Amino acid sequence: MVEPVTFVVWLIVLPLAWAVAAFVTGERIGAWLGVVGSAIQTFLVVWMVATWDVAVPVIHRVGGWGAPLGIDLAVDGLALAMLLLTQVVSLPLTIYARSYFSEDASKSRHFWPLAGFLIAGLNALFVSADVFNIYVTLEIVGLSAVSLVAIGGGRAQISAALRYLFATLIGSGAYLLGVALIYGAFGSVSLATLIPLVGSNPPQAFALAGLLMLFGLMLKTALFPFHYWLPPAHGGAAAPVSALLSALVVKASFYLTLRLWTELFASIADDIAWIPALLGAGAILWGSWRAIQAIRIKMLIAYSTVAQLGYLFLVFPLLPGQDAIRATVMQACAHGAAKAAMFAAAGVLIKATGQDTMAGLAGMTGRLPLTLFAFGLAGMTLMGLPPSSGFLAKWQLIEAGMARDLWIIPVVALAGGLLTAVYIFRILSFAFLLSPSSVKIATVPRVQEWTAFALAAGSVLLGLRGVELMALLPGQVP
Amino acid sequence: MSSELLFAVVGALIFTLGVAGTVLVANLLRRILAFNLMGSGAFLVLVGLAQRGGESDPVPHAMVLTGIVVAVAATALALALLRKQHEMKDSEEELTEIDDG
Amino acid sequence: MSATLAFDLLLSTALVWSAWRTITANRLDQAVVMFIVFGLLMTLAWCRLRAPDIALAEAAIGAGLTGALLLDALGALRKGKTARRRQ
Amino acid sequence: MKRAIVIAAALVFGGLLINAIVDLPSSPVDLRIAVADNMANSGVSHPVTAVLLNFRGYDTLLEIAVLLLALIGLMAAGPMLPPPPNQPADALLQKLARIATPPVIVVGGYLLWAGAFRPGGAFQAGAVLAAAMVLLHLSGLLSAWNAQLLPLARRVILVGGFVLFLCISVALLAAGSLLQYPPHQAGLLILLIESGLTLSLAAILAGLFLFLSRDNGGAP
Repeated sequence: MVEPVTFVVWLIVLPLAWAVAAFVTGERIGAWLGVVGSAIQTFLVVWMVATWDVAVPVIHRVGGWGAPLGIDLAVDGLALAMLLLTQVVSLPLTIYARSYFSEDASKSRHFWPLAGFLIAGLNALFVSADVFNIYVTLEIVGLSAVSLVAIGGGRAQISAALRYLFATLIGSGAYLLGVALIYGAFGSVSLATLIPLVGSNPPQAFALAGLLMLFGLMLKTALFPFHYWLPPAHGGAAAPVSALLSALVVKASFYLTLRLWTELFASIADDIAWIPALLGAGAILWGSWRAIQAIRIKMLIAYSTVAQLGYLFLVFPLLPGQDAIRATVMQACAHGAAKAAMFAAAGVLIKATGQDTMAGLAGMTGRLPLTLFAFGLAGMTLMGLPPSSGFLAKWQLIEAGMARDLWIIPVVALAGGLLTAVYIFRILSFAFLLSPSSVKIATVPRVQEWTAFALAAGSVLLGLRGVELMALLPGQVP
Repeated sequence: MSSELLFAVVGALIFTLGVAGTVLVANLLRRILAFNLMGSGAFLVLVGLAQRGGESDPVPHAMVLTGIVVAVAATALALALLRKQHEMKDSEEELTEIDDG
Repeated sequence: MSATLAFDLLLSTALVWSAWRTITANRLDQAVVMFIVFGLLMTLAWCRLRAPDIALAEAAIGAGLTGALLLDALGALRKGKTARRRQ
Repeated sequence: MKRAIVIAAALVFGGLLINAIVDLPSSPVDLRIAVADNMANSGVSHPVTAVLLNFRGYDTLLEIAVLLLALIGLMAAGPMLPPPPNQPADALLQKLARIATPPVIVVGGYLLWAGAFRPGGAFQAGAVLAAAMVLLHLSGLLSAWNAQLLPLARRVILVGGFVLFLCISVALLAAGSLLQYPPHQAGLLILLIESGLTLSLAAILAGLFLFLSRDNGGAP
């Protein structure tokens, strides 16, 4: 009998396998391999969640050696929640992408292998319990994400990919030096070995390593003011790529920030927790402001990502409180599903109208009602309206802030919600405008509309089933 | 100071030079060089620090081998993007020249 | 003992100098050449750190292949420029 | 202004970093002991190879994935012009390449075989073979590769080593963990993996050059 725990190995091996198979067989078979592979991965992760009854992390010792000599994979509730998010979002996106790229063989030829490597890298990153192995997974994620931005081949995409590449390389360079200092200080790179060794008075090199690694990860997460690379990359890439990047890739480095902050660097993190919170507040205000001013649809969504990432960092002064972790994980999942839906819907709208501008949306409510409805549902999640998962996330965030008398958190969260409402209603108001009936729109396959709708509906319905998701995480369920 | 520690310090200097370079240098090819300096500096810190007692340690050696391969992969990708950008800039300028003519 | 220390100090100085020149050299081709020199000096440093595996990889990949890629890119970038100037 | 701030910040950072390095007390864990204790079960006698392909073999598996995906990214984004027809370079270079190639292949094979008990292994061997391919290309004897038209056989060679590594890792899952070699077969399996990797690494590393190269040897 195969233990559900070894499923985690398959979550890494399967996407690697379909990535190389797609490279060898070409785009037509590759697309099917991607969809079927993602479906199996989703099935595996749902099974893992359903049979999850363990309060302590489950360890898989690669090579059978065990840390610190070997590399351990560790699955706990937090990692499982991220695995679930990744598979559940990437399955509809692969179905969407198969249709989206169907006319353009030159793009999809490279999309499928790169998407497979990206998903494998994400899954490997979530379960890695070794700081050097995490570096390798970060490079898989970073380089495949950059390559995915570049597959469009347009001049703006190449420039955006280059800018993104330099950001991600500086981030991993800083992280790597942190790993070098940690190995020098303690002689190990295994998290399980390192955490008990840190103690109350770690050497200065360790504090420096913490700063370097957390800085590198925040740069990769595009936390304001390190967000400069994100809007052109996410706003310029092909729609399925933008969706994968905004929903999942930035969450991966955020997940690591959270994990290292609360586990490895807890002793140095307390004193500087206000920095990410302040930057997060800045991200919410600045990102929303730029989204309100945006002219292009995808730029608006990309700046919205900058803003929504800010919420993730708002809870840092409340760490390691379990309520804060729950709030931020809920926000990560809510934003992941909603943003994937939004980029997918934007892809449909842009294909239909042939232009990426708000003005081009006039009359679309009558022509593409399902897609506009999906966009509206996803917007509801981002605004935090009940009963969506975004509401649940913001509610938990506000509650956690008020429980510790940190009133600034609810104030910023509510202000951010209002600003979000402004840019969402702005884009919808364009769609409700009447258009001259002579405007022709291209037909877009229905499957793209439905997958966008499924993601949007998922982001709302997650609000109703949020308790189950939160039950994966340690601590009392509210 | 042992030779190993000396090389770790040199690594720290080279990393710092590399970071300053990636931030300050405008030319993208030069920025790729600076990024490679960052990597080499970090590798020197890793091995130098691990061996500061004087004994050779195979674990960081394996990590640096991994790191060198990752660095060349990143460099090649960066150069490909850079050359593609350059190629497109060229063809665009030709187009505008045709327009002007 | 002092001879090896003197060698290490010399090598360290050369490493930092070549890294510095890579960043600050006026011309791009000088910077690339300095970077290749830096890679070769790194190979020596790995030998001094008793890491022959890394020294081999650095010589072949770090200095060799990366150097070839850089020189090729330099040629391509320059070719584009002269082509433009000629028009 | 920006320049001054960055330089000042770099000076402070460099100072802190060097200070932290010089002050560091000795580390509490010493993996050298663990490596030495387990060498007998690793299947090879060279410690770096044992770490690279056995103790931390999972890192290496993922690292090949990085290399492969960078190559695919490069194919996706690289120059789109088809490579020019191959033009012979000057005769001296060609002669040199012809003379140099056979010994380089022998050196590559030696490095692969030596990795089990002394410095060397798949990476060095693959890199040396890749260098030979680049040399052949520069002398006009091997044409550049077209990313848009890549024959199936070449695609198979590029991914073959990785696929073999992945398959062996997964097959060993039956023993309990990913990549858990049975101690008696470890040496043979590692040699098998390294042989596959050498060929694929040579192709991938050369590919990083050959996909990009647009000037063939003596082309104007």
